[in-house]
Amino acid sequence: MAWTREDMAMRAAKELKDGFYVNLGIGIPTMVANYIPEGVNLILQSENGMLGTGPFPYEGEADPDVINAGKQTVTELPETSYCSSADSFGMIRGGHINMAILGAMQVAANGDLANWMVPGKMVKGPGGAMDLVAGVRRVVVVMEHCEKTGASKLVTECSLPLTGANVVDMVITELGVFDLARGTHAPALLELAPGVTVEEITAKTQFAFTVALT
Amino acid sequence: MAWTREDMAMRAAKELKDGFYVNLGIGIPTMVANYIPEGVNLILQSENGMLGTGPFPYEGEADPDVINAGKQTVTELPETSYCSSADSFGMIRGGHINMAILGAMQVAANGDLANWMVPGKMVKGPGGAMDLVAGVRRVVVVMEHCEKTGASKLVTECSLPLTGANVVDMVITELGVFDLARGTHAPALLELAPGVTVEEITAKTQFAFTVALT
Amino acid sequence: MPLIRRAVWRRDGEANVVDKARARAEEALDGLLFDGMSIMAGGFGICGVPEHLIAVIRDSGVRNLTVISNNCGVDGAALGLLLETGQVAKAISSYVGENKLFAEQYLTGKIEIEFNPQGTLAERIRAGGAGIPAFYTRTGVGTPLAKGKEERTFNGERFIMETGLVSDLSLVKAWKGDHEGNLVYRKTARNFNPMMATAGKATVAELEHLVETGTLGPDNIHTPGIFVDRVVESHAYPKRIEKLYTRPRPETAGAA
Amino acid sequence: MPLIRRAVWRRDGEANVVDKARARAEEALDGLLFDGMSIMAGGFGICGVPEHLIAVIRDSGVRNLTVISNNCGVDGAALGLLLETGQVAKAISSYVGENKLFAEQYLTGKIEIEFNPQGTLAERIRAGGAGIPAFYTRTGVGTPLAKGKEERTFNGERFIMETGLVSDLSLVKAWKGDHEGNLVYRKTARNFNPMMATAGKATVAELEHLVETGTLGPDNIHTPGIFVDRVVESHAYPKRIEKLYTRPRPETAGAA
Repeated sequence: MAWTREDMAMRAAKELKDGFYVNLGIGIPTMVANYIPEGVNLILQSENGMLGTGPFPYEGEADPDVINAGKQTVTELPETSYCSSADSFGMIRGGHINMAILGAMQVAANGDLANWMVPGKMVKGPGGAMDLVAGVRRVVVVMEHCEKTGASKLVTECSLPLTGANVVDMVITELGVFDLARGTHAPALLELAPGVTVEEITAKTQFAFTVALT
Repeated sequence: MAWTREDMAMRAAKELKDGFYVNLGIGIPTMVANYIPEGVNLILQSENGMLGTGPFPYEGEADPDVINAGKQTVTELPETSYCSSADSFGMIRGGHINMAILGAMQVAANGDLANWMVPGKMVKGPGGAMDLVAGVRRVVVVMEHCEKTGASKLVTECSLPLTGANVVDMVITELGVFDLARGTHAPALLELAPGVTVEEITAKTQFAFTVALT
Repeated sequence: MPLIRRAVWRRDGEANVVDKARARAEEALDGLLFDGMSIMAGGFGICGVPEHLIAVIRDSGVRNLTVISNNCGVDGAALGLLLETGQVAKAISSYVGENKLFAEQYLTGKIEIEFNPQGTLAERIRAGGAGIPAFYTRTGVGTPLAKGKEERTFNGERFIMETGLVSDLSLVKAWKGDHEGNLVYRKTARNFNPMMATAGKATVAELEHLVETGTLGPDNIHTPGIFVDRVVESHAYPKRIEKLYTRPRPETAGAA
Repeated sequence: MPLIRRAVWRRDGEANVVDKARARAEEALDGLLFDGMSIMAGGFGICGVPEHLIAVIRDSGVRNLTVISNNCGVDGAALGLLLETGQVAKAISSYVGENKLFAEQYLTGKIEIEFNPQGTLAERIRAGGAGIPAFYTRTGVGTPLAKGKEERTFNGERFIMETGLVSDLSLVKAWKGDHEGNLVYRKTARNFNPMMATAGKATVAELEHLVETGTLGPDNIHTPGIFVDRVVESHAYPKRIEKLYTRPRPETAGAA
């Protein structure tokens, strides 16, 4: 009854506005591109130096020199331009990207985000995530509500090393949507997935929140 | 008997080495390009964003979009590339230019240089001169030895606002050549123009110097 | 400003083009001007200057401007236009040597000038556009332009801190631009334009040629459209030359 | 290194070309390698990596290297080659997710990693090449990567100070290059290469195509020759793909 991965991507896509420049992370965020609403015209940025990222190539047409930040082969569009990593992160750090949609391991009530390492276990490095959460004007997280262990990923305080402090505007999980407002007010529950109750989402959410269903 | 302007340019040109990237200032420094020694292959930079500056165009062939830092029309060469002002000064500040040859109003014994303003009288602004003297590996000044009033321009201490502190490697005037070594040792007189005596140049030079004629 | 862009992902490369292009310079600046604003304008001397956009600013009568530009043009051209009308309160520039009116207004206290070394000015603008609030440079250390600036030593060498610069409006001049706002500059007319395009809260580009999106070559674009809000093609480009230098053609037109 | 360049002014555009090109990758690195040196290598994943030059470094046996690169390649390719041989003592990188050996050597303490956010790494390298010893960024504020770094407030916002990076040797991969060392990159293979070219005490470029000087187009050059000491054309480029993603061609090949 909770949202599927496709549903989550579709819900995130509703956050996109006409004229946006958008950076999409790996996983569900990448799928958001498949659900851009009609009438919303936007341009996708890949932080490895591509502005105007197109869809995956047709079979047999992949160009090894045209990849996105997830290292997946993609394609060029008429408006595409390439730039160096320094120029690309100038766009990001300088606040020129309207929205980033990305995954997370933990999100805290105050808008803190953790997604780059699990001490002693997983070392991948921050990649471009720290730059994105620090520089992009609006940051939307799309992730599973709980870990496989059942522990909530929406926490009072992140136990994992931070990617950014007070950076998350919104969290979308399979159970619902929270407005975090970068910690400027307490988390607010905006939406519930079909069949999910406030009781259920409260039980699976570590942080306290207000209910502001619309 | 002292050097002509052409002689001074010719003398400065002897400082150029094979493989150098060189920035030439306005006036006599520009003329240095006419006296590059045989076997010395170099590339001229104009700080407004041109690497590989060619000679003045033939009559009737000037391109308003191809100018040097003195705003004179110039020409392109096969190896020419254009860049932004930020990238151009990245070359300069980053130490990638081997030599700058420029004019000055005053040069002090410690390698200080003044050439951008006379308080209350002349306001032109620093242009690229401060960046050049701060960033270029070797700075050669070519200028008249004295002002029209007769006052020496080779001074104990600059009375005019500085362009750079401890930045001048060598000074060439119509009377001779001094090694300043950016103030790491006392000024040393290296050469005299034909017919000029140590007495004459001493009389016209405010700072003290050692004589190291070669 | 309305931001109108293209759909890029779903439509298999066949995007529904919407347009940053405006028909006239006045339209391109519509709603963007106000008294007391800061304006960056590209150009080196009179090369690569958004002259038609500057003329619109003159005609608008907007006042008390802070202009950020390497030069302030020359008498009667480029930003010189705004000096004549007394619209400029302050200039951040590196060089005013070819502008008598500028020097005169400065010496009589009618205009404030903040002199920046040319490379520092370029880097401050780049920093502003790239979200860098401050950086250190060796340029200007020990000079009057270091006055009031923090000095700091790295690896035994002295540096001063300079801050990033942004503008309320950046005006740039490009050779070619497309409907998405991708820009290409021509030769030394590039100069300050690329950085200024990134540092404006709004950025408007004056083009010699408006071209179809997709024709500029994705590896050759100097300013990506993300930095540009509107473009306008300006006709009538009999470009002027500030200092014409030539040499006689050799008698025997040999290898050259 | 011998620096051999062209005469440009006296000869009416007919320059006596001398050449930065070397015939083999070994020659291009001759005399430039030593134990304990720092090496920057361009590339994002296995895209835009100077792979032939890296193979020369592996074969040279030079040890105790500090490598500066966004990734360390993948197992068995790119900088992964130098991990296998234990030549790397330290890496400054943003991401090692696709390299098991790297992660393993890190977790067992065989290799030191300094993690940088990707944009901070890119900017540190640009700063190093542009003579900027330090700058401030909001990236990483409040995270473990801010530890030990100076924090400072500008306009009420928190920033941390990051320093410029240079290398003893920068290896870059370009699509085309000429005999003066002017370089053009292709599509997303550009990535870190342009900044690294500026930040090497010596810079060597591996080219897919060595072209005649004067054919690249002066407005289209990404890395001017001033930053490049030697170039070498490397043949045999069956480029690999790290993550091949495709979609089926539509049944009816319509407007796409």
